[in-house]
Amino acid sequence: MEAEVKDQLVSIEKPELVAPPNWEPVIMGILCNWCSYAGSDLTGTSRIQYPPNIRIIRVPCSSRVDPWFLIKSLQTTADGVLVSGCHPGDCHYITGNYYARRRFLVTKKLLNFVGFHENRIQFSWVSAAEGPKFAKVVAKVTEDIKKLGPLHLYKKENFEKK
Amino acid sequence: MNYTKQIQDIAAKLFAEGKIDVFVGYRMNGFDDNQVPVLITDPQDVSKLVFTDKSVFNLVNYLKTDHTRRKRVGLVVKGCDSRSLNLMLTENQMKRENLYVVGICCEGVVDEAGQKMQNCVECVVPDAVVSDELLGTPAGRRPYKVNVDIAALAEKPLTERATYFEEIFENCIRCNACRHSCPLCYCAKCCIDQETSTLYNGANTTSAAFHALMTWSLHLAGRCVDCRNCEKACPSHLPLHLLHKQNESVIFENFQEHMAGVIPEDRGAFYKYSLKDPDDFIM
Amino acid sequence: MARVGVFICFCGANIADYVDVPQVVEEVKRIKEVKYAIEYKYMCSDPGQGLIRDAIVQHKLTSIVVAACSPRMHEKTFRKALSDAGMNPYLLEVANIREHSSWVHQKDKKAATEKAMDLCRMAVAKSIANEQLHEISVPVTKRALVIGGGIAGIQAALDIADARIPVVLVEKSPSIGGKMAQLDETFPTLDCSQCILTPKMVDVASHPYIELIPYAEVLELEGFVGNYKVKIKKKASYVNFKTCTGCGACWQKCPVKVANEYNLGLDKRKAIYTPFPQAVPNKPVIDAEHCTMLTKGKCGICAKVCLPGAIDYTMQDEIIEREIGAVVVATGYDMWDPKPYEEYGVGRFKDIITSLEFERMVSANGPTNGLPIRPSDGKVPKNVVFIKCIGSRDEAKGIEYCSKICCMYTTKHTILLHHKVHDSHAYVFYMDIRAAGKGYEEFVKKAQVDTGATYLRGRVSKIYKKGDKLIVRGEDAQIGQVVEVEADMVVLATAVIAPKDNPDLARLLGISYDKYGYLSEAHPKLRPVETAKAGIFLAGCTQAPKDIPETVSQASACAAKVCGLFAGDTMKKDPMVSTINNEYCSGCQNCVKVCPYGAIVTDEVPVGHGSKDLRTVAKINEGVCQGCGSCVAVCRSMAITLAGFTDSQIINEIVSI
Amino acid sequence: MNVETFVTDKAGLQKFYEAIMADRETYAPVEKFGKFDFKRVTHLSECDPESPIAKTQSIKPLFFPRTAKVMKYVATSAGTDVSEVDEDPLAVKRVILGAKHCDARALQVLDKVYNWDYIDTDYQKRRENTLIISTRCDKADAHCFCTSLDYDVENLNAMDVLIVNGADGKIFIKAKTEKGSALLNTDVTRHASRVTETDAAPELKKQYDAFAASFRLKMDYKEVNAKLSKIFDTPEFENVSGNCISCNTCAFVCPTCHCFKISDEKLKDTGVRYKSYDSCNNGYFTLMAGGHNPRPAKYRRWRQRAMHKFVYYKERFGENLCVGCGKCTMACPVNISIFEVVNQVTG
Repeated sequence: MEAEVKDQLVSIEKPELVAPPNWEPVIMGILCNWCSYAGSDLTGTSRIQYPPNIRIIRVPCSSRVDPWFLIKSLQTTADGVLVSGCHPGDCHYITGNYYARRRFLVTKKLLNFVGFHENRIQFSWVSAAEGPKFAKVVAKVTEDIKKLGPLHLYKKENFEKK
Repeated sequence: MNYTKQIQDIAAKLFAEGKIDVFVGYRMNGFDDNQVPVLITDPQDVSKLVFTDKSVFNLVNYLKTDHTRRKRVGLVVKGCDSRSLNLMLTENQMKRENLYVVGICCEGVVDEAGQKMQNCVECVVPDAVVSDELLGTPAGRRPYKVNVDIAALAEKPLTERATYFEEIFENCIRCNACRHSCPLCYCAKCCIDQETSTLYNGANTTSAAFHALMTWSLHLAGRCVDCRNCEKACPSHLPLHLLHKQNESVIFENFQEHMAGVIPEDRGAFYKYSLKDPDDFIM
Repeated sequence: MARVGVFICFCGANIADYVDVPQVVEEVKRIKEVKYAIEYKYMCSDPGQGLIRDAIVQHKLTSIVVAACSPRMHEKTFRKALSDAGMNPYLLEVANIREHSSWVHQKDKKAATEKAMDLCRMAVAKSIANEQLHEISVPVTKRALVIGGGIAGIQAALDIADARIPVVLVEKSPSIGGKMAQLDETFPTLDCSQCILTPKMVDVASHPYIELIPYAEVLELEGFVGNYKVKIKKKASYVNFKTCTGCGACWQKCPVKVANEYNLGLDKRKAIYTPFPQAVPNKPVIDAEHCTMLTKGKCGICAKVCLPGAIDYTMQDEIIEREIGAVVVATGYDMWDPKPYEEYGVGRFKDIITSLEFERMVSANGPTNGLPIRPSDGKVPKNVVFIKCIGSRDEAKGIEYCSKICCMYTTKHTILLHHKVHDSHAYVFYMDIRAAGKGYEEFVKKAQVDTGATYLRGRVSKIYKKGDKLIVRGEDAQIGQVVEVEADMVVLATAVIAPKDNPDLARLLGISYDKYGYLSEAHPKLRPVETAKAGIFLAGCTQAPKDIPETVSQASACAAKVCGLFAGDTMKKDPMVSTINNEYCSGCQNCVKVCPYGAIVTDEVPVGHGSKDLRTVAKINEGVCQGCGSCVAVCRSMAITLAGFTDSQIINEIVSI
Repeated sequence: MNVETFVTDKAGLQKFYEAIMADRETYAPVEKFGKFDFKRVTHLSECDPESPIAKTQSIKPLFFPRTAKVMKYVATSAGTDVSEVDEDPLAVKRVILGAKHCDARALQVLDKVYNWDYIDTDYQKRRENTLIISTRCDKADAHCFCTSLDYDVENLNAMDVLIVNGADGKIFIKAKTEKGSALLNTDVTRHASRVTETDAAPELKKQYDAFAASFRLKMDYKEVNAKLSKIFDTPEFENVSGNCISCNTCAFVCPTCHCFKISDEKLKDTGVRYKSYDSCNNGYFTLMAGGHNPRPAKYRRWRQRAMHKFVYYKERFGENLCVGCGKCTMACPVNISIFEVVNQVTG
């Protein structure tokens, strides 16, 4: 789905709402400590450049990520979320990411079902060695979400009942 | 479908043998043909018990109230109810030996208008999966069908879905009847109500309602048995089943056809995993 | 009311060049809870840490945020600074503005600065919800379990025991010694294996700190580092070791003859036997499979001839338990069975033997009293062909890896052959000669000269019989021609493989193993003796093929690790663990289900104030908990909190930007 | 006071409504998911003033919103400044169409508690600025029992204007308050013809009697009230509350429940404080900081509910809190009827 309407960037879920000029999305990145956070550090030490829209939160394991972290982020500050953990089988805590993976799929589908564009909720497996991959992932996610325009659904500030 | 007689006899027998302290069933509401749940403690009252296709409410809900907890309970369960019972047993909410379960091979129940309820039309497990005594003739398991409303909505464009659900959450009055009427919402105190928790948000804004209902539906994902207690309880008539059925269908398709509470000792879909779980949605 | 101090690092130019640090300082100063904020060139330097220490005291700060490099880099450093200033070290939060901002947004200073501000806001918000945490100390049982009584197990056991730490040594066969006890001489020094091994075996038996449990297997291991409980099955030996004097009358009189494992079936032993003369303990056991008394109830001679009356046909397997703090796994290796080499006629031609069989033959206490003979006719072979890489480096028939020791022991075999049969000639078919190791290359060179053995580079294509000779046809790659060698005997240097029951053992210990069945180390380079499971270590060939010197050094390394683990009476542990709030716990036990460490158990608490009525709740063993948070995310009633990553902390981060 | 009364027909009533809507913010029953709730409307077509009582939420939220901002604050190192919420959206000149008379009555009762020791100015403003136009039911719902309570339904003056369906398509528009008369004296009634009270009276009486006769539920209020006040400790409460699942929805739909809770929501350095509904059926409603809970058991909460509705409020303010609208019963997932409850416990 394309969000560009007569060169004006609009919120894809609510085309009547136009994005402010030179609007930049905020992306909440939740990374597991052992693989993805280490990977993102490697991206830094290798000086690989990526878009500055992501804000990173460190958690011990992707299995620590409760779906409502994503919901809360989307409702408050974020226009999109990225959760990243260890590759299947590499989980520092043996099985954590397998449980996480199930929750992620259901959460993503549910949010999409109730009207969020699926690209607003993204996941990746990034190992401690995959600095370049992390940069690629962030670039991809940022690009995706820029297309979608600002997120307006159920935002705390502007959504009290009439 | 009418098991009034049998159920009255069973209840009477159980009281006579001193096997139970309370029997949970249905009685007529006294003015029209609708029924209400009843907790019978006095053997005299068993004659009040009825069971027809108007016996809609999922009685397993009563196993969490202080009127039945830690008592020997007899109760009537339909297919869906029995699945929720199964889960409550698995999740350690009561002892099986304290229960005498009258299972029904359910032919489907009807709403006030006399219409067969949609969840009964799409019912996969009509026969009670837990019971000490099974009434009716087992129909066996039926093939899984994706809920019609889900299918219809999935077709709709994103913007339409967004506005539709916004209306739903806007009309929620945050009375939490959905939660309290759900047999599987047995938590000592719901996370939504924990003033100390960061989830807590008592306000009745659309965003708060959204947050509460989403969290709720995710806590029931892979556990919801589609008894529709929540929907019947909702004073705003919100189509709450949409959220549950959506999760259910995703889980059924992707997680080895998981169906909540069908197999004893089988927990919700989020408390197990398979190496075969889909991974393609992850970069 | 929280009072947060924020310390922002230039990291020389690393941060300052790409992030407008002073501007960030101004921004964080606007936050209500921030009572002090300052920038500095190098926060990690001593003066930098000094700033933190002083500010904590001067400004009565309740939590600290350091905006600098990744917490994975200097979190410990700054925690130390906090505790030096008398503040709980876990009140620190690190905002990663180097790896996550200055280094990755070098082209856009404005954006990098804004991001740095947000990262600081997030860290401040999180730190407000930080709580004082205290390192958990777990008691340790200062006793080690060593599984396997080969040279690796023996060395590890002795080193640990010499440090006055009790050791339980479990060996599945009736005697310790392992493969090394089967060897004749050892490369590259050619000193006699028995001579250097047996004294160690005796030490083990006599060591006051070693409990030797031979003829036994490990059944079950539960618990966690420092606090394991192991179940061991002592197989019934039908001989009371306490009263047995090891006189040997029993096995001399025993009428039943059985193929002798120690000599790889080259000769016979009795149904009651000691595996080899120097066995430790030197007590016989009855082989229940073949003893007619135990199978048919006939015989009973050994009991008659045993003066101390040590024989007990009614003996049963016995399960014993030991509490231990650490485990050394040293289950050694097996030799690969060359059956797949049908073109060589393995199995059809008696005079094709494996290297270990050859080793037994030339061994002084071997079946042939040290003389190599042809199994077919008992004649002494003159021309002997040694073929290397049988199974090794052979994806088609065997395994991909190099077994590492074959090159050396084959060289050794040519020498031994030369010593025993002076007029013999050795032919060696090889792919490469891998002689990396102290004195190894010299050893090979010398052997070639001394023995005059013919080295042929190439694979053998087939072996066929001609009269009583074996014709070995192969290619000499150096001259590029097919060669045929008329051999009296062929010795196959078969590959080293992992013990077949390694996977089962790994499963019961809860450690991982590779596709060959070798047990996996925690890190191939930096943690080669640890496993992923704390308190379990690996020694010798159970991890990968090794020669004796390597095995012994790894065993000693294990010992050092164990001693380190047991250095204190308690072990310190990270306090980032989960705790349960009973008021909210509904006892559904889903957390129990998802915990990868079995750290969660159930507990009974009163239903209400002073009620006798009990309800089930979950309970977390903080000693076992590793702090992954799986349980927190599956707890619907939010009864579980993970210290350091509480819901409040994470939500604070989310809503702070 | 001379009571303005007009007569018109369906079309006339429509025009009457439209005329009112023209210069006033209007709230009327709007259907969503088969339920009617009072929402802001600009066209008569959007709403249905004749909405069935069983499916319609009360008008209470228009005076005591389900959620109201109490205050906003911004907290920075410069200090915390608390600001009044921008002007109350409900405190403007507005009119409510299609209010049920029990809802109107409920406000009359609520006024007492809102004007007691503490005067809730927001509520006051909303009341003053609102005209309530109410349609009298023609037939009682299975759960209604307004006529069995302590107020005179026929001559109720809780609404400003009462609409009554007379015989053969005649519709009476009757002023009930000064505000009402003032309204009817403007040209909003240009499509209706004025009738004298004496002419209208018999018709109105006829309609009311038919309505009053249609009740399934009847009780002797005086007796119930008298008995209840004496049987605080009756075990009957245990039985009647047996199948209650403490879902609180009764309180949320009740036109006279007025308990609330306070909650904050913080984002970055700004925060909002909300005041939202709460319910005494909620097990944690009375939980105190120390952990003590005077009403841990369900039956105690039910007793509180029944007693408050039928005894305590009457004692303190002279009015019965329950107005007999039956909304709680209609909403109750297990059809518990407060009517049955009080009758059962009073034997």
